[in-house]
Amino acid sequence: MGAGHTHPLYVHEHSPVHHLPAHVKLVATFTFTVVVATAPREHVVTFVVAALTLLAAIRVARVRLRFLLPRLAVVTPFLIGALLLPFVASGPRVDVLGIPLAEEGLWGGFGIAVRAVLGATASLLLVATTEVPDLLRGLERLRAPRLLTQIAAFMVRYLEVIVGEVSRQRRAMTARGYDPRWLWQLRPLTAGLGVLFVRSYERGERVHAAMRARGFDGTMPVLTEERPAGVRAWRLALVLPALAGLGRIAGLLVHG
Amino acid sequence: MTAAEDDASPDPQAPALEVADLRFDYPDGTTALHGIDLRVAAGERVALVGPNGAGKTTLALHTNGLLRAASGTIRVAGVTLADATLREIRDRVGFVFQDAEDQLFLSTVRDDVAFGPANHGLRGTELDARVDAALAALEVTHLADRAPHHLSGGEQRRVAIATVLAMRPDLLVLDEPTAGLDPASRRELMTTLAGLDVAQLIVTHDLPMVLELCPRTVLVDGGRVVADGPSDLLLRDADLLTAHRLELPYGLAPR
Amino acid sequence: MTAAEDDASPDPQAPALEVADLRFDYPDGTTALHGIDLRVAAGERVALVGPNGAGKTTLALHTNGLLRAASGTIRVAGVTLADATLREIRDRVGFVFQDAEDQLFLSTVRDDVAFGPANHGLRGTELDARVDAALAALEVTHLADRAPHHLSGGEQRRVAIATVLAMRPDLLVLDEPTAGLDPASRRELMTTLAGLDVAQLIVTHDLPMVLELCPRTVLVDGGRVVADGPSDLLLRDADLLTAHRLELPYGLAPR
Amino acid sequence: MLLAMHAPDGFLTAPTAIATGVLSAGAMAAAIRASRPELDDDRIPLAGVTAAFVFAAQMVNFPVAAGTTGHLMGGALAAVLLGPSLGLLVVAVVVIVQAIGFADGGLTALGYNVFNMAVVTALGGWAVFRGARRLLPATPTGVTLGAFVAAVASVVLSALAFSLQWLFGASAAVPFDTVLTAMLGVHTLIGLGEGLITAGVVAAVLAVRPDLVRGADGIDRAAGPARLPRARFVLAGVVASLIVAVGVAQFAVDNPDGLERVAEDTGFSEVAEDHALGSSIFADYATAGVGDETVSLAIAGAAGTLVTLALGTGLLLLVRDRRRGSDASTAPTA
Ligand SMILES: Nc1ncnc2c1ncn2[C@@H]1O[C@H](COP(=O)(O)OP(=O)(O)OP(=O)(O)O)[C@@H](O)[C@H]1O
Ligand SMILES: Nc1ncnc2c1ncn2[C@@H]1O[C@H](COP(=O)(O)OP(=O)(O)OP(=O)(O)O)[C@@H](O)[C@H]1O
Ligand SMILES: [Mg+2]
Ligand SMILES: [Mg+2]
Repeated sequence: MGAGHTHPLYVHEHSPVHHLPAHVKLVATFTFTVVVATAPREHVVTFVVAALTLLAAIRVARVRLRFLLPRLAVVTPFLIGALLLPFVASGPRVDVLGIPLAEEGLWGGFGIAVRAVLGATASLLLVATTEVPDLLRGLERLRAPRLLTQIAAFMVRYLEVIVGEVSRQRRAMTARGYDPRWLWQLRPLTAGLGVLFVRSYERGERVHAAMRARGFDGTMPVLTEERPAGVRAWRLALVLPALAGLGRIAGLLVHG
Repeated sequence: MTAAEDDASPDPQAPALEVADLRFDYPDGTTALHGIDLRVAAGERVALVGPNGAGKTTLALHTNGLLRAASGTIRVAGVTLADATLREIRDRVGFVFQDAEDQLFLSTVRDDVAFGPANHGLRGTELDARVDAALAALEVTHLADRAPHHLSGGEQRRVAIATVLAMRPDLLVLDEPTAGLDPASRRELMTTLAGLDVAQLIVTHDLPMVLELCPRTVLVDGGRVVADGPSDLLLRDADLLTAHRLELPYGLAPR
Repeated sequence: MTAAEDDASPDPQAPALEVADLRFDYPDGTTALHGIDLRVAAGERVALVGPNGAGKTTLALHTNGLLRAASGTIRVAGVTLADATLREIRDRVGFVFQDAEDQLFLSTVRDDVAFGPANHGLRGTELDARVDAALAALEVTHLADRAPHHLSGGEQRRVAIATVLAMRPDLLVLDEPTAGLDPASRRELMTTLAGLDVAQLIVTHDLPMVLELCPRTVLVDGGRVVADGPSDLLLRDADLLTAHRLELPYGLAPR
Repeated sequence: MLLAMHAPDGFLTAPTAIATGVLSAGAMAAAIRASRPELDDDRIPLAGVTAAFVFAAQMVNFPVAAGTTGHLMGGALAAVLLGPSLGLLVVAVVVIVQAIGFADGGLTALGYNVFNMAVVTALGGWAVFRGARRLLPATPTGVTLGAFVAAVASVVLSALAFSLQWLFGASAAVPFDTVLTAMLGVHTLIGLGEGLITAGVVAAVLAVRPDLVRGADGIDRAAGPARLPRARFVLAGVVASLIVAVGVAQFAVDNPDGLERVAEDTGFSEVAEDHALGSSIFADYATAGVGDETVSLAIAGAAGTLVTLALGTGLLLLVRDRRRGSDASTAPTA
């Protein structure tokens, strides 16, 4: 089950960013995205400063852009929408390379795209440098409700159980020539999903039983002591939102 | 059972396990146990055999309170299983699941072995000592930093036993410990079990192993104990075996 | 292999399986197969044995294209495995997973058995006839309307074989078919397999079964075939067995 | 694909993000309080498995119609399996972990993402489910059909909620009725897929482990397993969805990809004013409802009423169920 501790978005490295405590990084990332998401879209300076700061952070974290860029795919649906806006919006037009584009659409598309890309990149950097169980522990230290972190911890643990069951089931289906293309071929899939749920649940039950059999009472025992986050860690982490905030102020000055 | 007998403090002289008139129904109505009586003395090694669906796993899960019976009593080292003693019983009974993947859930072997003792409050050097001892007993010290799910079947099984051994149980319950092991791993496991100084209840279909390892065999079928006695006698009774869907492999069976 | 040999239409005289110089690395870099050569004649029954981690399952998964090798060729009934023939190969090779629960995923036995043939376009009475024949061959007709995961281990195994038999394969590949079965279910399964008129490749740790059921044994270790010959000869070679973590149970071994 | 789903940072204006964030946090706090009495050792793992299942299911796209794909939201499913409060929390956890641990959906977008995907689907779905169960027989078949209806409704409600938020907090100039039409059209079809999957899962779980289905309290198990007249069932669903799709939204899907469809449709838009930080909700409201203002307002009113009704009923049921749940004796640990 433990393989959930390394997931495809995590980059194994020993950078200063990797070594920051998870809750510190969570606060820094969240503050950064707030700054970016609330900046008026005309304040291009803010976005440029934020982007440069983020690029620097990525360098420090020793995460390659080649790794991050394809994973930005999560926002492509929204980028497609943003790209379409200039062509289809009405209102005053500007000519770009001879194509008349709606000015409002250009700004609207730019606003959606730049915030989505910067926000997603910041989140990706967080995930690339922090393992999921650490993130959950970070949330706990930030006083997220225990019920939620507990559900999340079980979810992460069982996710792998389910992915395992799914791949086994998929393999069994493929081995017997399953290749769904149409809605009516979904029936085995939905029936299979129900069986999958029960099997995952029962497997989860067994894992949970195994944990209870060894005295588990709902709280993970302390296996390795955690060190408290020092002032240095906070200072280092908060550089990211602080620079973005400076960019925000610069934006206000430049663009009024 | 009278209150006077209900001694909550463990008794080293008491039998490792006493099961009396245990009945159990699954939520869907299947009656899996129809009144089981079973006794395992301190330090004894007993085999629990029977056909598929006999109720072996169901019985085994009761020994550490993972299932709670509709009626009947369970006593482990003299402590009667009840809500108040559940934790203590789980300390005393080490349960090794049939599928090691169900049992190992942390990211390193060391963490997984430490999980149980840490749940009981052990910390620091005391915890480390306990873990090291368990790893050494199962000869898996060299695997301490590996990920459990990247180990071979035989290694996983040994680590799984180490995780429960680290809790210093009075009784070790193993559900089909040799299933899926190659013959050499099976033999190594048998040697390991033979060397452990703790009462063992071994659920298995591997009758040759029973003959070698367990002086005593309990045969269950249809949720009832149908025979209980020396393995040599019981497993040479061809009629009894046939009646309960068991047989010794060709070559071992009486000629 | 020349183009002339690459006949896409099946040939009843061709060997059921021909594997040549098969190499395979798992994505994490583990090399599981280092060049395997293997041939199973039409109608032949061959055992594939070896220690935990030898590469048996990996090899078996290749026979039906569930894993695709880095290099080497696989031919089933004369058809070479390639993207274009994948579907046809999956029709011809019936794969029975080690864990029957992995194989059965629908809510009734009948649906599950019908799944494969239906994927190949069979409908209506033709489909029903195919399903009935497979259920009858494995003697599980009475289970048709039950939920597969509520069956006993032995029943599940038989249903799992029925699901692939319904696809009329040229080759049946079984991964550890007797694991977890009680001795009587194991014996029944062996009788069933002995009665099936189709080539079989049986991956197993159950050497007594091999001796009874398979005239020929292939021994793999470390991703290579280390021995291939008559089971009687091979499994009586104590040195060979010991070298590859195998042994016959006490009583069967040569004295 | 769902536009309402996993929206990135800055997709709606800051006031909308904050307002929905407060609403979501409130709903989650209420749900935590409501589920506390019934939570024992065994229900948290069940919640965890359901969460993992929804999480995994969201990674799988299913074909909706000619080439359009969608994926499960899972709110109705979680509510039927676990009850509304725990169901809500489970999907909320999924959405939050996807944002924090997998960079899917913006951190500052959590307010509306949680609201649309967890709060609306779980509470709205539960309300519809309870209503449907009152009309349907108390048998496994009845529960399964109820789950189907609830799941379809939950997706449509989620689309309505998103459209309403767009009305108040669009970050780009697209009129409300265009968004609503596009969202409803595509999501009715996606809802059909959601309904089929939810019904399939609930039927299968009911058949094997009826004790795991919270929404099946008090059913007649002797009635036998859920029997769904396959062809008619699917046909009825298709017809119902088409009526909604054509009648309400006057929108037909002829585009291969649902999302592009929405993007295209919503793209044909007019100018709206800037939505800088601090612009009030009403200012946005006035500018977003360009075009045929009466129609927009009418639809907005109807949509708002629907969402509010469903949420209110869900909340009511949640509170009532909690009271009843705390009276009931605890189930044996097994
Ligand atoms: N979760 C369950 N729900 C309902 N019935 C069950 C469940 N688990 C087991 N049973 C039934 O209870 C009976 C006893 O099952 P159990 O698993 O204890 O058998 P077993 O002796 O361990 O068999 P095997 O050798 O196949 O492992 C069987 O009839 C089985 O079908
Ligand atoms: N998914 C995987 N990823 C990486 N390595 C794997 C994977 N599956 C198997 N291996 C490795 O490949 C090798 C062959 O494994 P395989 O499962 O084929 O062995 P086997 O002969 O079937 O063993 P067993 O008897 O234990 O079932 C082993 O070293 C194993 O650790
Ligand atoms: Mg068992
Ligand atoms: Mg194998």
